[in-house]
Amino acid sequence: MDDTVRYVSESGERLSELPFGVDELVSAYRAMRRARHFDDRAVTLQRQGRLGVYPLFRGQEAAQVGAALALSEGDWLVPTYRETAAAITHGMPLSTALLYWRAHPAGWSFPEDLRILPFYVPIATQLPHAVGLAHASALRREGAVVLAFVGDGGTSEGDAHEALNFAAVFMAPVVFVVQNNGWAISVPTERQMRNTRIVDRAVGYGMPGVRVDGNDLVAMLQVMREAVDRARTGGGPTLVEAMTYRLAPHTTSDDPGRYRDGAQTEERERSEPVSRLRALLTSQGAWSEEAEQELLEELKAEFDEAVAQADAAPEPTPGSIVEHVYASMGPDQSRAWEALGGE
Amino acid sequence: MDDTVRYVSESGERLSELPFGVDELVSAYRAMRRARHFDDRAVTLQRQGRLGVYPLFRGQEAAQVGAALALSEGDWLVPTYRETAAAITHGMPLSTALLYWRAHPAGWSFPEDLRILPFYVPIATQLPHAVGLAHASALRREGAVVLAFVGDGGTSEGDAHEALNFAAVFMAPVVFVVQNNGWAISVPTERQMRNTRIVDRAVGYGMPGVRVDGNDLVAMLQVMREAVDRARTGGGPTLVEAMTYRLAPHTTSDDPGRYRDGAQTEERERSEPVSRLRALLTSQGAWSEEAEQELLEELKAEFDEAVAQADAAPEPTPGSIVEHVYASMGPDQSRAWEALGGE
Amino acid sequence: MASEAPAGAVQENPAVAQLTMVQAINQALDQALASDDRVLVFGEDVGVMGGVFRATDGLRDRHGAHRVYDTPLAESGIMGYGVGLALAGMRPVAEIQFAGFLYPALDQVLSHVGRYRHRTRGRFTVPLVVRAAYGGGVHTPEQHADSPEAILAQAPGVKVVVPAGPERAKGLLLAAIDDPDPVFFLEAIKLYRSSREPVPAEPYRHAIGKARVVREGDALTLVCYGGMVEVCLKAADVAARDGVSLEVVDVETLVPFDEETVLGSVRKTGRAVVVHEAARTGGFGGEIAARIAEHAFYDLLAPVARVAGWDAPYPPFTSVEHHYRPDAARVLAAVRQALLS
Amino acid sequence: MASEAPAGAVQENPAVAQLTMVQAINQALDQALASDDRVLVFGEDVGVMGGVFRATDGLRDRHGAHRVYDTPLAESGIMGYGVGLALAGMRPVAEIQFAGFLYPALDQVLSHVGRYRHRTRGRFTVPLVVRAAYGGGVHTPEQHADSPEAILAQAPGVKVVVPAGPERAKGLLLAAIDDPDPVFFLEAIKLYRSSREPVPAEPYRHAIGKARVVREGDALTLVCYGGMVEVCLKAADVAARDGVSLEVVDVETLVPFDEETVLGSVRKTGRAVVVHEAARTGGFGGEIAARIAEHAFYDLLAPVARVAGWDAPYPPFTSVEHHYRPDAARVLAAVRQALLS
Ligand SMILES: Cc1ncc(C[n+]2csc(CCOP(=O)(O)OP(=O)(O)O)c2C)c(N)n1
Ligand SMILES: Cc1ncc(C[n+]2csc(CCOP(=O)(O)OP(=O)(O)O)c2C)c(N)n1
Ligand SMILES: [Mg+2]
Ligand SMILES: [Mg+2]
Repeated sequence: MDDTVRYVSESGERLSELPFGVDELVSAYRAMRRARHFDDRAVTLQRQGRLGVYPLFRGQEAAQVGAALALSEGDWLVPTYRETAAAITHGMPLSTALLYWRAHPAGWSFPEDLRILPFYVPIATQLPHAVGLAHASALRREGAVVLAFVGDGGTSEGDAHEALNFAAVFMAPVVFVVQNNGWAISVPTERQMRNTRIVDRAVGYGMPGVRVDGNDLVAMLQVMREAVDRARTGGGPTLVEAMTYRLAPHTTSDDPGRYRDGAQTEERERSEPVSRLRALLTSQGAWSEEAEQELLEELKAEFDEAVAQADAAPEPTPGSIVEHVYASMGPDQSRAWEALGGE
Repeated sequence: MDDTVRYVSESGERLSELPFGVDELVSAYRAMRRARHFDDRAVTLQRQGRLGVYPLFRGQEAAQVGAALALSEGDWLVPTYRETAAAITHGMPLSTALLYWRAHPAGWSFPEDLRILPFYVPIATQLPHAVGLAHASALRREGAVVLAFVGDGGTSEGDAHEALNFAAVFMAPVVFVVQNNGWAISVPTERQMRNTRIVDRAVGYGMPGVRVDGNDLVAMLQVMREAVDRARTGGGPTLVEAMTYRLAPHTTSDDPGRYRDGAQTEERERSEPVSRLRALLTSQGAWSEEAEQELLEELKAEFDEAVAQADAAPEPTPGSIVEHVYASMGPDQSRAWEALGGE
Repeated sequence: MASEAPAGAVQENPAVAQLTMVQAINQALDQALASDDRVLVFGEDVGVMGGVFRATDGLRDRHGAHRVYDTPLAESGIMGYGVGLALAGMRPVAEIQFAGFLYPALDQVLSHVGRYRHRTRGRFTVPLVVRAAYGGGVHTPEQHADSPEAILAQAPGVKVVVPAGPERAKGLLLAAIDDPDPVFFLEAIKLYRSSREPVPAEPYRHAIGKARVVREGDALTLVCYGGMVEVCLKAADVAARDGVSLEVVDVETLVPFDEETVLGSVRKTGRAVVVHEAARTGGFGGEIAARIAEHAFYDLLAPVARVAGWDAPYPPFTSVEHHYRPDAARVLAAVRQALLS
Repeated sequence: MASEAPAGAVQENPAVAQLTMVQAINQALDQALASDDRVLVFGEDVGVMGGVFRATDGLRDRHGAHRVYDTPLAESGIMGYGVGLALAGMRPVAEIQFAGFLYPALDQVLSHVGRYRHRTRGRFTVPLVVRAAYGGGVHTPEQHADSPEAILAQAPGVKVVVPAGPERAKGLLLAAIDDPDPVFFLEAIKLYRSSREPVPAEPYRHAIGKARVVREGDALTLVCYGGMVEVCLKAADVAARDGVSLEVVDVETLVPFDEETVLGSVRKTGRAVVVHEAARTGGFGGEIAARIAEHAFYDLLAPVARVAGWDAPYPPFTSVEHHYRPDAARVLAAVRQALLS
């Protein structure tokens, strides 16, 4: 059964009536292209030793950007380490993102008005947090919706299950987006679970489930708008399975040659989301090579500026290690702070 | 949709062709009646201070006995605290069961040939163990199948999810029986999960799921035989949801008056499994009041004998506290053992 | 149990009432719910049933099912959900039925509860309170008598409070709910109903992070907390009959640890015995003893001894269980030994 | 990394080879798999990929996909599944990628791994080995540098082993796999590839439960384990240049703790500094210091000091990370202080 929601073919042809106007798609394209540019440049910085271990998102731009664009300003984004594309789309300054992946404290203290939780490393542990955030929003009738990401591998963790169940029981306004990118480091989805249709779990929790072509920005945005809307209007949580592919290594430290065939990845490059949407827009006369070049210049300038800002962040002091352990330093932290040279 | 497997109506009428001969049903009835007798007597002992906290299983005899009877001798039973009925059906000596619930060490060291894991208190944690046991059996081509129990409440724990997924991925020969008895202490299934059809989770894991009237011994035994057979012949795990009802308090320490209506429980007494099967057998001329009385005499004698055996178990020494921490006592245990008076 | 006076006897409002510890806790929760909208109380069986120990008895009726409610049976979910509520600015108070059932939630505790403020440099904080019943002595079923405070205490960023009776419990719990940091609040099962004590009806707060000298003496300091405080006081009573004057310090807050008060006492008496019911090896007593031995080194007249659970799981076997948990006799044996030095 | 010699260089069979710690571990696993059918190796990414640190490199090819395999991404599942295999009589060896990812598995560890033998009076046992990479010093991402040994060490019934280099790691791992009890085997990430050492090609076993004097001295004893052993040895080298002779004891097995060897050394030197990289409060150093202070009381010339991670989460911030983990300078500062006393 192929119930995957899709509006645009792999080669960028329109398969059915588009639910959005072309302007909206152009700005979505710009956001995706911006994310791709960030990713490419981040990898370069990492190779230069100017970022730490960096988890690339190449190939997942539509899933992330499409999901993030469905949010309103007051909505929350709960990302894993993979979701830098979603984060910068939902308003994270590029310099913050860079400093984050530079493991610099200035990148970890997000601006007060940014409704994004910090990137999560311990797999699936963010999901119960998303439910708590969402339930709080509902209890206070705030109207804010929470978008929570998790990977295919992450769905195996107990926390994923507990969070989905809590969300359903509390009818919390949260949308779970599983980016099924085929891999959890070296483990393919087929060895992660027996039924690789993650969407089939939705019925068990008593929530709607949707499988969507996560490399089709149009489909992703449409599915997410419906889900966000449902959440906002009291309809409770939705499980969205976004079918995508991790084109890059797991992180800059990973060597995928140890576990997967390069040819397979090549093959998958053909359905990558950025060129797919570009093909659609180009065929509709809404995008051109010149527009692309102009955009790239803009993105380059923006990124350069962000790097400059990031570089200007003052180095943390050793004493900062024991700051922010508690609201006010306990005696053990104070002693440590002095030993570390204070300041 | 009512897809619940059922052969016998609540009042004991045959709804369709029975899959077993009457002899088999008579011995199943005897096993159920034996369990009921154990439960009743155990409660009395508990009131006399001769057992510790005891988790009654009244109302769940068919689910437990039916499941256990589907096992062969070399198969494993993995119980929660609730499954004394299943355990004594799968060969646990009554005296062992009594000593267990007396919290006496002699009841915790099961006979070597008994393929039953000890009763589990931390909810759902037994399920991954069951998968490991089952996978070991498969890896060694032993042919042994594992029957693992969990409650409706227990399905909310992360371990339940992880275990079901592992079982499916490894195609482990394990049958999961969820006894959906309506309650997790004071929390009804409707507040435990949004979709109370636990069987609907099976598809997500990629395993067969069956909902069965857990108070219908015939249905239970039939469904379990199929599932055990599938597991034994390489067909992998099954999720069985046995619909039953906890007629008794959660344990002898619980006061259900705090959270549920006695009238509702009365109502549920009408569909309790022991009298249902008795009605069926009686209507078929396979059981009589005399047979019942004779059986009760037997059960009484057997139980009295078990109590006598249990009473004869020697009291543990204080030093036993630090025995069996490791295969051989470490220096800290040795020191403690001496302080405790040794022996 | 239904015959107990409704714990939150605020309506009658006597200035002081004789309450059990569980009633004092109930009253603190009641008052916190009444005075701060952001307070939510949740966990397994805390709603309709009022908690397996009745700590939340009546609260759902008084404050509504949207403020006091049952969760599904999943401790990691409870903890993580509580973190989310706290991140959203609520003041969540989660109940974990027994401290041994904190174990499934430890990933949330160790990865997030204690770490969130630090990793986000104060941008996000987790003012979460987690209450859990701990310890033995009342013949609970297997795995219902654990004392896992040392696990929590080794996690930087969380506070660990263990009240020793009704009056302290109420003031500390109200302080914990106000605290900007996560507080684990371990309630000794043995103390829930063992005795009553005058508890002021008005809300009041006790400072977190301070140890208390609960009995003065000069021969030796007993350092203890939670359920062991009454044991140590009893030991001190017995010793007093023999003319030996023991000082008893209730640590009360394990983290942040109040070294000053503990060291002050030991410097005065010159001797210390540390008492807890968790197993000795790796228990929090090691931390306390190490601090005393390091910082009161020149004042010590005898080695710092520890009286603790034996190095074995809390025994599930009824007839020997009482040999595991330290009692006055075992404390006194250690005292005698220390006084010989 | 692909250029490293295949670690299980058994086929060439030189009597001794220069191996890194990760290669020595790989060799131990290889030999255990070869000699005992019951041994199974599993975890996240251990199969096809050979482990994120390559500890299981090549093992799947050599021993088959039914003996060395990937599991789903779920640590509690891995631990509980491993318990089940062990109950069935297998000799499971689970890998948890990083020690911080033991946290989701702690319920299984605390409720079952350490308790099964005790609660069933020896009827059921759990001869499970759990390997996990721990500690910092190599700029791993956030939450990849934890040192949770104190959590494991407070759980009666489990053994905790922390090897300090290639030769020890191989012998201890083979002993752990043979051990009838569960063993947590914590491998310092910093040591995986930092140096090579001659490792006998044949299988051999080192006794679990024994500490080792790795350097003799008379002025003070440094007590340490795992990644801190090389730090302490370096400190001892530096001190030696100043004519100060430090003894270094590698605890190696935290539980069961070898008090005899540690006390023997401290009784001789009269001074001790305990070193670990976990945060100080609640770290296992408290236990060690408490034991020394109690049992070597009359031989101590100075307070027992601890050098440890600061009381904060391991900082995820690259440029300050190295201030957290103890180094030779910090050890020497504590030594100097102790020698003044
Ligand atoms: C609790 C935990 N276990 C293991 C890891 C190590 N780890 C990091 S990413 C990863 C794979 C995650 O796969 P998936 O959820 O599919 O997300 P993706 O990386 O594909 O975005 C693993 C095993 C971790 N970070 N946390
Ligand atoms: C990890 C854990 N959390 C909480 C408990 C306390 N507890 C014991 S039984 C129970 C309810 C279990 O309900 P269910 O799984 O439906 O089984 P039933 O009692 O109905 O057989 C709870 C919450 C526990 N034993 N373990
Ligand atoms: Mg993935
Ligand atoms: Mg139930």
